[in-house]
Amino acid sequence: MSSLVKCPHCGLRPKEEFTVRGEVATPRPDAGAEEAVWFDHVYLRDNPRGEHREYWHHSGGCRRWLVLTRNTLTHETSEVVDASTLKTGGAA
Amino acid sequence: MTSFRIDGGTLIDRNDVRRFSFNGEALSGFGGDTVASALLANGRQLVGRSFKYHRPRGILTAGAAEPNALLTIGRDGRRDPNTRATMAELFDGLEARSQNCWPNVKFDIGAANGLLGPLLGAGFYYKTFMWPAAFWEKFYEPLIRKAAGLGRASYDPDPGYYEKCWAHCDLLVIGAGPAGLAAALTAGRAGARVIIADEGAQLGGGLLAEGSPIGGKPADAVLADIVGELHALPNVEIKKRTTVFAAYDDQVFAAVERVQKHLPEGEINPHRAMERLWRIVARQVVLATGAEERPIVFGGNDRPGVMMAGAMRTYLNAYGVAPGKRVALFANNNQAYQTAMDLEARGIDVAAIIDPRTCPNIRYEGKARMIAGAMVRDTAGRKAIKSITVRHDDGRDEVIAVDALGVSGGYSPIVHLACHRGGKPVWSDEHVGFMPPENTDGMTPCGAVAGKIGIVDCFAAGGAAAVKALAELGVMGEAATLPGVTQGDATVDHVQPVWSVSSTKGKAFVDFQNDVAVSDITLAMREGYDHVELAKRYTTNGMATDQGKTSNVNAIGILAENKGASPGEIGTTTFRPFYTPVSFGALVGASKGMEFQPVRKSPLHGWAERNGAKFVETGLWYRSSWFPKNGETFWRDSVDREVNTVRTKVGICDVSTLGKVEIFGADAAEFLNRVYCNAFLKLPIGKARYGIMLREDGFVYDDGTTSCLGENHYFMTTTTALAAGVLTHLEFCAQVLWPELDVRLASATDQWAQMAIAGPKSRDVLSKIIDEDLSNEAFPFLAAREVSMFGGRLKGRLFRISFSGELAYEIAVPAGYGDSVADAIMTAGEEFGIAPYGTEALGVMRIEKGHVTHAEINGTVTPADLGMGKMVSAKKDDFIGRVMNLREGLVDPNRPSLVGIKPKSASDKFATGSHILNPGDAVSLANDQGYVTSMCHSPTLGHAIGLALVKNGPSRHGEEVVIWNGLAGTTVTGILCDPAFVDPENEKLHA
Amino acid sequence: MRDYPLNNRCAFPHPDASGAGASINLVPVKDGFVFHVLGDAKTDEEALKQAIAKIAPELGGDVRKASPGQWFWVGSVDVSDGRLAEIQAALSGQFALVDQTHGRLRIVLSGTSSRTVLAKGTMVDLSADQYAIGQSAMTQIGHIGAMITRIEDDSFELIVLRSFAGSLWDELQHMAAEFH
Amino acid sequence: MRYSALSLLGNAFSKNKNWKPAWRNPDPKPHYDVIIVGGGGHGLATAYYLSKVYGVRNVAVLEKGYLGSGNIGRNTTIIRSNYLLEGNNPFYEFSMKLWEGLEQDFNFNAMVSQRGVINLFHSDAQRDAYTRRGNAMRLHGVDAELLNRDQLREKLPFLDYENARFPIMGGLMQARGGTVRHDAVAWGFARGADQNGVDIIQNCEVTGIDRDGDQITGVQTTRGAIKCNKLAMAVAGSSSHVAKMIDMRLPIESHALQAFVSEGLKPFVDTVVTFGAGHFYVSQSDKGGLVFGGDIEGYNSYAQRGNLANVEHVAEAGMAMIPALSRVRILRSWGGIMDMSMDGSPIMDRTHLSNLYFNGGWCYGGFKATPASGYCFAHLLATDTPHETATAFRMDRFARGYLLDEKGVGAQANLH
Repeated sequence: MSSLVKCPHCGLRPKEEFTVRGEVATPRPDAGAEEAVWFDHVYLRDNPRGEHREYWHHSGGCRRWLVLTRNTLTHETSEVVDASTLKTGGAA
Repeated sequence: MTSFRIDGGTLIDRNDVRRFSFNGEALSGFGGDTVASALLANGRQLVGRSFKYHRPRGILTAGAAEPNALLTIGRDGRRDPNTRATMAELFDGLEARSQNCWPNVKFDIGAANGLLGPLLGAGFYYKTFMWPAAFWEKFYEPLIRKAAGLGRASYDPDPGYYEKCWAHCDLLVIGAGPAGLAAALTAGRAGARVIIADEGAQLGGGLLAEGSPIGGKPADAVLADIVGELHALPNVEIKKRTTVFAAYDDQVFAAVERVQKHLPEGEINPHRAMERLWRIVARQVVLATGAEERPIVFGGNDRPGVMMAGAMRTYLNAYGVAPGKRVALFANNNQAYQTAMDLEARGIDVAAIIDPRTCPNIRYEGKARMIAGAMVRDTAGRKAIKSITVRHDDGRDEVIAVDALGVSGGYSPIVHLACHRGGKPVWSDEHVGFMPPENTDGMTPCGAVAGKIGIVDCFAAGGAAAVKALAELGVMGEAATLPGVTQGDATVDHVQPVWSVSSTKGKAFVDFQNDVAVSDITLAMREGYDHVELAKRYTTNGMATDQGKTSNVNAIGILAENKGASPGEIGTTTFRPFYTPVSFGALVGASKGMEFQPVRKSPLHGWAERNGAKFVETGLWYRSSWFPKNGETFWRDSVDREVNTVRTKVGICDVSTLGKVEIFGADAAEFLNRVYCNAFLKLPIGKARYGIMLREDGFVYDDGTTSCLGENHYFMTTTTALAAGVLTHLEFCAQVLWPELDVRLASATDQWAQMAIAGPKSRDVLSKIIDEDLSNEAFPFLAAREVSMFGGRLKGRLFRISFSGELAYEIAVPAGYGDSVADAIMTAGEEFGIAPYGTEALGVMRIEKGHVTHAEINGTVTPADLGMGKMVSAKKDDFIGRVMNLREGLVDPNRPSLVGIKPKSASDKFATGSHILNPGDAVSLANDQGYVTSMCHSPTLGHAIGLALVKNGPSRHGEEVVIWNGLAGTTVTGILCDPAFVDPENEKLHA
Repeated sequence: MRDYPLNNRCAFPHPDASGAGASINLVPVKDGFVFHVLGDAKTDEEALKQAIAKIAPELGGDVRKASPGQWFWVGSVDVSDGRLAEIQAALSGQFALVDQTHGRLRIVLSGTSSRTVLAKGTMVDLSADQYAIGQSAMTQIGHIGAMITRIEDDSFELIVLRSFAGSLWDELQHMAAEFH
Repeated sequence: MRYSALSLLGNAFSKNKNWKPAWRNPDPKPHYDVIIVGGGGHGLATAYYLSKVYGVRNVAVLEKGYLGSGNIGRNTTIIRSNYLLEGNNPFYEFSMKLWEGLEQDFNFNAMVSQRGVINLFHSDAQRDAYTRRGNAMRLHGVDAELLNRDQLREKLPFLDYENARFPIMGGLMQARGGTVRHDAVAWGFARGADQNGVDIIQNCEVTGIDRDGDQITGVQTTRGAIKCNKLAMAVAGSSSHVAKMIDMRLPIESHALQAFVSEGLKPFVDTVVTFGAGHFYVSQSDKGGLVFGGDIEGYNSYAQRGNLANVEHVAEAGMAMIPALSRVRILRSWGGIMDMSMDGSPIMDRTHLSNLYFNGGWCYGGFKATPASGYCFAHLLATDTPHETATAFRMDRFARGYLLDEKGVGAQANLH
C-alpha cells in the first residue's frame, strides 16, 4: 500500500498526505539503559525484505502517527493501526 | 503527387476540409484524419529519417507503437517534438516537420552514416574515441552529442494550462475495442461505477478498422449502438483521448487525457486544460488493451511503403486511404488475408500474399497470388519501396514490383499495464507471444491482450471479464450480448514464428527507431552481452521513444533462435512506466511558475506592503526583509538604519511566521520536560523560558521559547523553518513514545499576528495601547501573559523576550486584527521615532548579540558546541537525546564550537562560508579549523562581525586566524572573540 | 490610543468577488467562529455535543471531526472574548478549546461543478453515495491542507489555514475557470 | 582483444564476425582467496583493482542476476566530488581522479563526460552553505566556482529567472563533474577484471554464509558451495538482506529511488544542473534523452519501482527550474534500491567477523563513488587497513558519535 493508505481514522488517502519516518525500531529504551541499547534503538534496523513495520504520519489529514505493516517487496499493506496502540495495546 | 484518398472511411468527415503544412508544403486532409492518414492520403510516405543511419522512413503503424513517423508539430511554446503522426489528430492550420534530417527529409547529409554501417555496429563507441585522451572531450564527444536526439524542444514557455484530477470507480476498463466496450456495457448495465478509457479520438479500437458487417449490421452501426448506450448510462464515465499510461500500487492508475491537443490554436479555451492527468483509483480493472501486430525482420524492412498489414486495413477502412496502388502482403498468420480482401474490395491490386507457412489453413477467395512457404528476403527502392524479392521454398528468388508491402509477424499482447507492478509476462507457444502475468490481482485481462482474435470472441471475452470483476466486488452482472460476426471474419489459425529472415542481404531492422539491426544483436551475443537486458543495453534495442513496442519480441526471438532456447527462457526486459511518453506539463498540472508551491502570507503582509517592505521567500512564507525609506536604494542603507533605530529608539518586526503550538493537558509540563533538554517542570504561570530541543541522536534540533499561560496550558514558539517539523516531532512524542501522558497539541501559528517591539522605547510605545502596567517590576524579563488592549477592546498575548538583545516584547493578537494593531503601534511609536524592521536587521542584531539560528543549528551541533552545554540538564533522568548526547564523538573537546569573529583591520570584510585556518598553515582540508556560520556588517560596531564554529573555539578568544575564502580568492586576518558583541552583560534586556 | 479603529481584516485577496459562474460559485464566510476542541483520544463526539448543548446552545452544535479526540466546532455567530472564556472554563478538563477563528478560514464552494472542481485537488471521493451531507474530511487540495465538509448536494465548505487562504482561493479560481 | 580504432576497422572488414566475448563465463571454482558478493559497479571495480593494483587474482565476483543488474545500471549517471566534510571530500575527489583516467586504464570507453555540475541556490542561506562547501572543496584542491545570477544566465539561459516561485540567485559549479555511460562502467570493469583472471559468475545467488566461529569459511550459492579466505560484501541495496545471513543488523534502510529519461532531443541542457528549491537533477545523455531524478520514495522498499506521487513531485520541480520542459515528454521511469545509511554516508570496513568485509550504505551517491569504492575496498581487502581516503567510513562511527552527516538531518535514513 504505497500509493494509498487506509488511515484508520480517515479512510483511504493518497501517499501525498503522509510523511514516512521509517522502521519501527526497538522500543525506546528506559532512561537508565546502557548506551549500547540506545545505539541499537537509534541506529540499527532490521530492514527486512518482506513484512515491515513502519511509522507513517498522516500529516495532511488527522495528524496521527500510524504503524503500517507493509511488505517491502510487494508494497502490500496488511495492517494499519494508530501508533499509540504500540504502547497501550488498545484502540486510540 | 497523386492522391491516395479513396472512398469510404468511417472516421473522416469529407465536408470538413483541414489545411495543414508538412515541411512547409501546404496539404489538406479531413476532420477525423490523423496526421499520418492525411500524409498518406497525400501520397507522402517518406516522413522522417532514422536515428543513426538517417535512413528514409515512412509510416509503419496506425497507432501508439509508431517508431518511424515522429514529427515536430506546432511552433514556439506550442511545439511538440517527437509526436507520433499516427496519434496526432489533424486540425486546421497544423504545422508538421520531419526531424533528424538536414537539409531536408528527401536529401539528408547524415545518410552518409549508412556507408559506415559496419563500423557503427552495436557498442562501437565503447571501443574507440579513446585516443588521444584529450580528444574525447574536445572533439569526439561534441560530435556525438550534436548528432544526438530526434526532435528539437522549444525553449519558449508553454502558454497552455494543465491540471490533474482524481477519479474513482468500481471498474476501470482500459481500452475501448470490442472487449473493452463489452466489459463496460456489462458493468454499466449492472449499475457499477465504470470508467472506460481509450487513447483514441473515438471509441472502438479494432472495430473502427472493421470493414465487414457484424451480425448483418455494418460495423460502424454496431459501434454506434454500443457507444450510444454507454453514453446513456449515468454510472459510466467515458474518457476518450485518454491513455492509461501506468499502473501503480493499490490500483492507482495514471492516465493522461489530451483535452485540447487536437484543436487549432484559435479554438483553445485558455481556462481549460491542454492535457489532464487522471489519477484513477479503481476497485477492479478490466485490461482490454489489445495486441500489437509485429513486424518481420528482413532486408530493407524499413523502407517507406512497408507497413503493418493491420495498419493498412485501418487506413483503408477508417480513413479511406489506399496504402498503395499495387500491394503485397507478407504474413505468417491469417489476419493479413482480411487486409487483402478489404484491399481488393476497394479495387486495389494485391500482387501477392507471401506466407512462410507451407500450407496455411485459410479460406481466401481473393485474386491475389498466394505464395506459401516463402519469405520476403529484401526490398528495393530509394525513398520508397519499388519491389520485393521473394525467396521461394525451393530457394528460388523472385522480384515482384510493388509500391507497398503489408507485414504481419503475429501479435504481441499489450501487457505493459499488467507488468508495471512487477509481474512478469508469460511466454505462450500457442499464441506466439508474451501473455499477461498469471497473477494480476484486481485486473482481468481480456480480448486480444489475453490472446483472443476476432471481434466476436473479444465481445464475449469482455463481457465475461466484467462479470468476473463484478463478482469480486460482490455485484452480479450478466455479460452483454452483442452481435455475432456472420461473415468475413478470417478464421483463426496458428502463427508460425518468423523472427528474422535468414537469407536476407540488406540491413534488416529489429528496432526501427534506434536503428538496431539483426547483425547488432548477434554481435552483442558474440561479445557476451547475451542476457536480454545486456543485449538491450549494449545494442539500445527497445530504448527509443516507442520502447520497443514493435521490436522487443523480435529481438527476444532472435536471441532465442541463436541460443537454441525458447523466447520464454530468454524472458523480456522489464516493462516500466510509462506505456507511451507523457509530457511534463500533464504531470505538473497547475503547479508551475509562481504556482509551483503555495504561498504562505503573514497576517501582516498587507501592512508590510503598505510600509514598503521588500519580501524574501522563507520556506513557503514571504517575509519582509527590509523597509527602504527616503530614497534608500542599497539594501544595507535600510538595514543599518533599521538596526540603529532599534538600538537607539524602537522598531517593530513581524514575527508571525514563527511556529506556535498550544499545549494542554494534565501532563503538559512533564511532556515539555521530556522534549526539551533543559528543565521545564517548574515553569511558573506567566513565565516564558528559552528551550533547546535535541533529536534522539543527541544533536540540537530546534530552539524557541515556551510560556506557561495557565494551569496545564503552555504556548510554544518554534523557528519559522522548523515549525512543521517540530509539531510533527511533538506529535510523535505524544502519540508514539508517551501515549500515557495527557497532552494535547494544537497548531496555532495562523491564529496570531505576532510582532516584536524592540528598543529602549518599546515599553513606552506598548504602554500606549496595552491597558496594563508594563513596568519592569510588573512585567519583568521573560514575563508572558494575556493582556488587555485598547481599553479592553482586544485581548492579546504579551511576551517579554528579546532576540535583538534590546528591551523588547512580542505581542500576539488575533490575526485579523494584526494589521490594525501594527498600524496602531506605528502611530503610538511615531513620537519615539519607531520604524519597521525586517529579517535582515533582525539577523544583524542577533549576530551582534551572539544568538544562534539555523545557520549555526545545522543538525550537526550539540548544545555545548553552541556554548549552551550548561543548559543540558544533568538532573533529569530522561529527555529526548540525553544518552546519545554523551557519546565520545559528541563530547570531543576538539569539536568546532561557537565563537565570535571579527577582522583585525576594521575595514576588512569577509563572507559567510569562509573557512578558518591558523596563520602560517598550508591551505588544506587537514588544517581546516572551522568556518564562518554567519556574518554581517554591524552598524553598532562599525565593522564586519561574524559567528563561527571553530575547533576549541571558546578557549581561543583573542587569537589571530586566517579567514579563507578560496572561492572569492580572498584571505582576511581575523580575531576570534566572544560571540556576544553587544551588551554581553544583558543589561539592556532587563532594563 | 484607546479609540484606535480596529478592523478585522479578511485574508482573501478579493473577499467581495464571489467568483460566480454558471455552475460554480466561490464565497468566503466572513462571520462566525471556528474553535478547535481537544479532548483526549478516548472522548467521543456525543460527549462533546452534549457538553455544547448544555454550555452554549446558542452557538449550535456543528462539530467536524479532525482527528481522534479533536474537532472543529464552527458556527455563524460572532463570539465575544468574554463568552469564549466562559465556554473555555466550562469545558475545561475534559475538553481544551482553542480559538481558531482567525487562524482557520471558511470558504463555500457551490454549484453543479463543485465536485468536479474539488476532484482536481483532493483524492477524497466526494460522490454523493460516498460522501454524505455533513461529512467532513481533513485532506489536501493540491499542495494545501484543508477540511472539506459537504453542506448540501452541490455545496462544500472548506476550512483552510489563514496563511494559505490566498493561495487556495487563487487555485480554486483556476480550477473553476473553465466553468465560468 | 584490445579495443582500438584499428581493431574496429579490422573487424568491420570481417563483418564483425571475429569479436570475442568481453568476459568469460566460467563455472565457480571450489575455492577463492577472495569472494566478492555483488557483481555491480562496486563489486566489479573491487575485483578489478584487487587484481590489478594489489595482485590478488584468485578472486570470484558472484552476481545473482546479470552483471551490472543493480544500481550501476539504474542511476542518473552523475559524477562529482563536491562534498563538504573532511571524511568524504578526499574520497570522492580520489574517485573523480580515477574517472578522469578510467578509459585509458581499462581500455573501454565509458564516455566520461566532464560537462560540469551546477547546484543552484535560491536564498542567502543556501548561498552561504554552498560557499562553505565550495571552500571545503577548494581546501582540498577540488575545483569549485560560485556563479552569480548573471554568470549563470550565460550558461543556462533557459532556467526560470523571471517567473519563479523561488528565484535563482546563483550556483556552485564543479566544472570537472559530469556524467558517465553507466552500463559501460560495469562492462569495462568486468572486462578488465576478467582479463586479470577474476572469475565473474553470473546467475549465482548467495543463499547462505558458512562460518566457523568468527571466521567465514565460504558461501552457499545457487551454483553450489564455494570456499574462500576472505568474503567481501558489495551488495548495496540488499546489504541488510545479506547481512541477515550472519545475524548482523546495520544502520541502513533500503529505499527505492526513481529515475527518468525523456524522449531523445537535440542538445537542450549541456551541464548537470540541480535545483535548489526542490529535489531535481538533470543532464542530457549522449543519445539525447534528458536523464533526471529526484527524491527517494520515502518508505522502505526492495521493489525496483516507485509511485506516481513522486513522479509528479519530480516533474513539478523540473518544470519550476526549466519551464520549457512543459512539452517535453517523459519516456520511462525506473527504480533502484538505495542503501540509505543513518548519516547519509557510506560504510566500508571490516566487521565483527575477522575475514568479512563490508561495503555499503552509499545512499544516492554510489555511482560517482564506483572507482574509488572499488580501489579502497580492494585496499582494505588486501592490506586489512583502510585506504587513506576512506578512513572515516568506519562501522563504529555511529556508536562512537563520529558521524558523517553532510545534510545534518540525523538518524533518519529517508531524510539523507
